[in-house]
Amino acid sequence: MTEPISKEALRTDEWTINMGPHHPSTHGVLRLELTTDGEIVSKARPSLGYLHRGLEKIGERVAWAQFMPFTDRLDYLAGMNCNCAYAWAVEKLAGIEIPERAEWIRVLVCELNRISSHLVAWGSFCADMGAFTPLLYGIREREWVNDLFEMVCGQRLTYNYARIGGVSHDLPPGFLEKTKEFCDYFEPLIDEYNRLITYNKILVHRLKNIGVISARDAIEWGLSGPNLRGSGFAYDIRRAEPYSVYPKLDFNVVVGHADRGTLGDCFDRYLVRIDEMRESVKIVRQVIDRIPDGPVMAKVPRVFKPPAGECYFRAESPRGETGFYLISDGGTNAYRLKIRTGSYMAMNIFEKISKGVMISDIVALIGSFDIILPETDR
Amino acid sequence: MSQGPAKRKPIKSNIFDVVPAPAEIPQNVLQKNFERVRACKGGEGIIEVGIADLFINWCRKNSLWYLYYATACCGIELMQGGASKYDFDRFGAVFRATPRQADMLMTAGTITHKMAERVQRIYAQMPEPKYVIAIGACTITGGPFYKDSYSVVKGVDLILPKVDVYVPGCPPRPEAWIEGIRNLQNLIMKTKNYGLKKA
Amino acid sequence: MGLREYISDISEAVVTIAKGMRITWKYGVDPKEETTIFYPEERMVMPERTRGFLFNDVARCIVCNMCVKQCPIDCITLESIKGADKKNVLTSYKIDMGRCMHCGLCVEICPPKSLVHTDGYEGSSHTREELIVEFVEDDLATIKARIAAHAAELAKAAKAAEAAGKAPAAPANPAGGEKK
Amino acid sequence: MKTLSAQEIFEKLKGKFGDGVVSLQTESVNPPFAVVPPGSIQEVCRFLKEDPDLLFDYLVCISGVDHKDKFAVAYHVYSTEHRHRIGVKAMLPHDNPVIPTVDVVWKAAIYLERETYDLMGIVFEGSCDPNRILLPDDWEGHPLRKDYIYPEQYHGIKI
Repeated sequence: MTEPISKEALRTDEWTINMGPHHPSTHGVLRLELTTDGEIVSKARPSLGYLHRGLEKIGERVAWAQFMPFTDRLDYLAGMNCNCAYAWAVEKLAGIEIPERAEWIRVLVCELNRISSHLVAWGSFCADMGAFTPLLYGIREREWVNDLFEMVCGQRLTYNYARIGGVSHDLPPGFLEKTKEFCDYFEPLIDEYNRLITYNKILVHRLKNIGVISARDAIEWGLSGPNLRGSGFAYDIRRAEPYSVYPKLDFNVVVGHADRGTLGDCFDRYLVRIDEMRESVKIVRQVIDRIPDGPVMAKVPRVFKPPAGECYFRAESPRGETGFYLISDGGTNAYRLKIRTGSYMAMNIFEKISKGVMISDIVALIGSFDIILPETDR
Repeated sequence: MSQGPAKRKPIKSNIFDVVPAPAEIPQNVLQKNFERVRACKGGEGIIEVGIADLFINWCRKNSLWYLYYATACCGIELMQGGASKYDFDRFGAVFRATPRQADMLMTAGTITHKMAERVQRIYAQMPEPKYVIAIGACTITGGPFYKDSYSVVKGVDLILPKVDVYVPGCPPRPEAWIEGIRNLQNLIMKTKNYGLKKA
Repeated sequence: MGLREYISDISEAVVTIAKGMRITWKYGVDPKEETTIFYPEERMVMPERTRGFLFNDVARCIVCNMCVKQCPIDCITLESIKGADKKNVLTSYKIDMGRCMHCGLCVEICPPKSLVHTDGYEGSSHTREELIVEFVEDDLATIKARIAAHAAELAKAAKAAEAAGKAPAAPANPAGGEKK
Repeated sequence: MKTLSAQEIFEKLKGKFGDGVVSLQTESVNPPFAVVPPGSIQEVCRFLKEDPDLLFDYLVCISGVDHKDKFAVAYHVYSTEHRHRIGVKAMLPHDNPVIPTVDVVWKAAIYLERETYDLMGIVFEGSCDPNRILLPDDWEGHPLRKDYIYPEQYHGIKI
C-alpha cells in the first residue's frame, strides 16, 4: 500500500471566486468573496448591501404610525414579529398602556409567525442540503398560517397588523377555532418532519461538526436567537427580559444539546428551530385557552407625538434579537430610528467560522444561520 | 387531543372555500382601467400569425422556464407559488437556478443601485428569446421605497431594455403571478417571428 | 474506519432514507393529500378583510385629502375645484397601483369610508401607465357644467325661498356624479 | 447573579475612573446612559466587560446619532450573567467625528462600527475593517446624516 499523500503536497494556488449576489442557496442577494484552495475555503468574506433600502432613513422621514408597513419589509418571513416589536418599542417610548386583549393577540400572531418562519427556514435549509421535498412540505403548512393571517388582517405576507396602541382589527369570528385546528394538525407533523429528514444519515453527516461556535464565542460576536441557543446557551429575550404577556406563559427555552456531533454545530442550530416550533405551538394553545375579552385598541391621538426621549426595546424574533433604538424629539416623526437585527450579527461571525471548511459547507453554514437579507441590509 | 395525520380531512382548502371560477371572471378596477387607457391610445394592432409561427409560439409559451431570482419579499411568494398549492409548473414554468437556462426573468423583489448592474448582467446572460415580468410594486415603480429611499432603483424598466408584463401588488398573490404568466403567454402567441426585418 | 462501521453507516443511511421515502410516497399517492388549487378554473373565496386593489366611490368621497396625507409613499393624487355650495368637487382621483403597497392606512382613516379595498388581485398590464387608475370618469368640462347647473339651481331655490320668506332648502348635490 | 441598577453601575464607573466619566443621563431615557469622553471609551468598555460585578459581555447595539451640531455614539451593553444593562454614550464634534474602536473589547463591534461608519460617517480609529459595508464603495456621502442631500444619479441611473 502506498503512503497517503500529505495535505501539503495537495496544496494548490489560491483562487478567489464570487458566490452570489445571485445564487440560489444564499437566501437572497448575499455575496461572498471566497478565497479557496481547491475545495477548501481559506477565507469567506461576506459582502452585504445588495438589498440596502434605507429603512432607517425612511423611519426618520415618515410619521411614527406610517413606518409600520415598512417593518413588514424588514423581515418578510416574520412580519408580525417586526410589526409588534416596533409597536412595543414606540409604546415603551411614549408610555402607552395597551389593552390586555391586544397583548394576547400580538403574542398569538407572533408565535404563529415564528412557526411559519421556521418552516421556511427548515424547508429552504433542507433544499440547500439537497432534499427538495421538505421545502414543499414546509410551504404547505406555511400556507395554512398565511391563510389564517389573511383572515385576520387581509394580507398574506406584508401584514401591517399591529398599531401603536393595539392591533388594527379584533380577531375575526372562528379564528381561534381554526387556529386550534391548525395546532392539532401541525403538532404531529413535527414528528413526521423528524422521521422524514432530521435523522437522515446524509443530512446528519453534512451538518454535524460543521461550523462549531462555542457559547463564549457566540456571545462575544453578538449572536442571538436560535443561533446563540444552538451553542447551548439558554438566552431568550422572552425569558431574560420579559415583555408583553410572556411571563404569564409556560414554555421552555430550547437549547442545543449536541444530539449528533459537537455542541454548537449546524445540526444543533437546525434542531433548535425544529423544537422551537413545538414550543410555539404550546404557547399558541395557551393563548387560545386564556385570551381575555375586551377592546383591542388604546386611545391614541390621530396625530401621534410621543414625548422627547430615547428608548431601546428588544424583542425575540425568529432570527434573534430585533431591537429598535428610537429617539424622539417630540415631533410627528422619529429623530433617529436604528434597527438592530439578528441576521446582521450572524454575518459578523461568518468570516471567522468559515475558515477551513469545504465550499459545500458554506451553503450549510448560511442555511443554519437562517439569515434573511433585508434584515442584514435593511 | 391531537388527531393523527391519518384522520385528517383533505387539506386542499384549509381556511377558505375553493369554488369553480365563474364563466366570466368579474372585472376589477384595474382591468376596467386598461380598457380605458387602450381606448385612448387607439388599441393594439392585429397581427396575423402564420402556422409556423403558431407552432413556435406554442412551444415557447409552454416552456417558460423562469430564473429563480428572488431578492426580497416577493421571493417568498415565488417560493410559495412554485410549491404545491399554486404550482407554476402547471403552466410549463419551471424554476432554473442559472440564467443560461432561463427564458423568463421574474424580478421578484427590490432592486437597489448596488444590485442594478448584476441584474443587467443576469439579463444579458439569458438566451434569446427572453421575457421580463416585473413583479410587485418595488420593481414596477420603486413601490414603498419610491419616495424616501436613496438606494432603490425606481422601476426595473430603467435598467432593462424591455419589460413585457407588469404584475402589481405588494407582493402579488400567487394567483396574480399565474395571471401574469398567462398574460405573457397570450403575448407570446401574438408574436410574429418570420417576415420581420432584422434590425 | 473499520469495515463494521462502514457497513453500519450504509445500512443506517438506507433505513433513514427508506423512512423518509415512505412519507413522501404517502403524500404522493394519497388523493386526499392533494393541495393544488387549479387557479384559473378554481378560485378561493377571499375573506372579508382582504386587502386587494383600492377602489374609491367618488360619489361618496368628501375630498378631505386625508388619504393623500396618510399615504407614506404618495401614491394617491387628487385634484378638486370649488363646487357651487362651497364644497370641493373631485376632478381627478388617481391611484398608482404599481406603487401602492396595500398597507391599508388610507382605508382606515377615510372618514366617509368611500375608499375601500376590493378583493381583486389580478391586473397584470403591459405598460406602466395602465396601472395608474383614474376613478373620476367624467372630464373636466362635464363637471364644470354640472357645477354651473347646480349653482343655477341653488340660486333659483334661494330666490324661491326669498319669495316665500322661508329658509332655503338646498337640493342634494349632484356634482359628484350619480350614485351607483 | 446580581442585577445592579443603572445608578449602582454608574457609581462603580465613577469609583474607577473618577472624572473620566462625565454624567449619568436618566431622564426619559431607557436604558440610562453613562456619558463618557470619546478618548476613554476603550478603557470604560474594557472595565465594563471585565469587572466581575458588571460583566457586560454582550454588545447589543452601536448607533450613531446626528444631533446637527454634534454626533453621539450610543453603545447598548448587556450582561448575560447578571442580566442588567446600560448605555454608554460619547459625544463627538460635528466637523471631525473620530472615536477609538471597541472591537478589541467585543468582536460584535466590527460590523456595527462598519455600519455606523457607512451610514453616519463616524470614523472608528484603529478598527480592523474600516470599510463601507452596505452602500457601494464609490457612494458619496453618508445618508443618515441630517444634512445629506440625495444624489441625482448613481452610475447613470436616476435616483
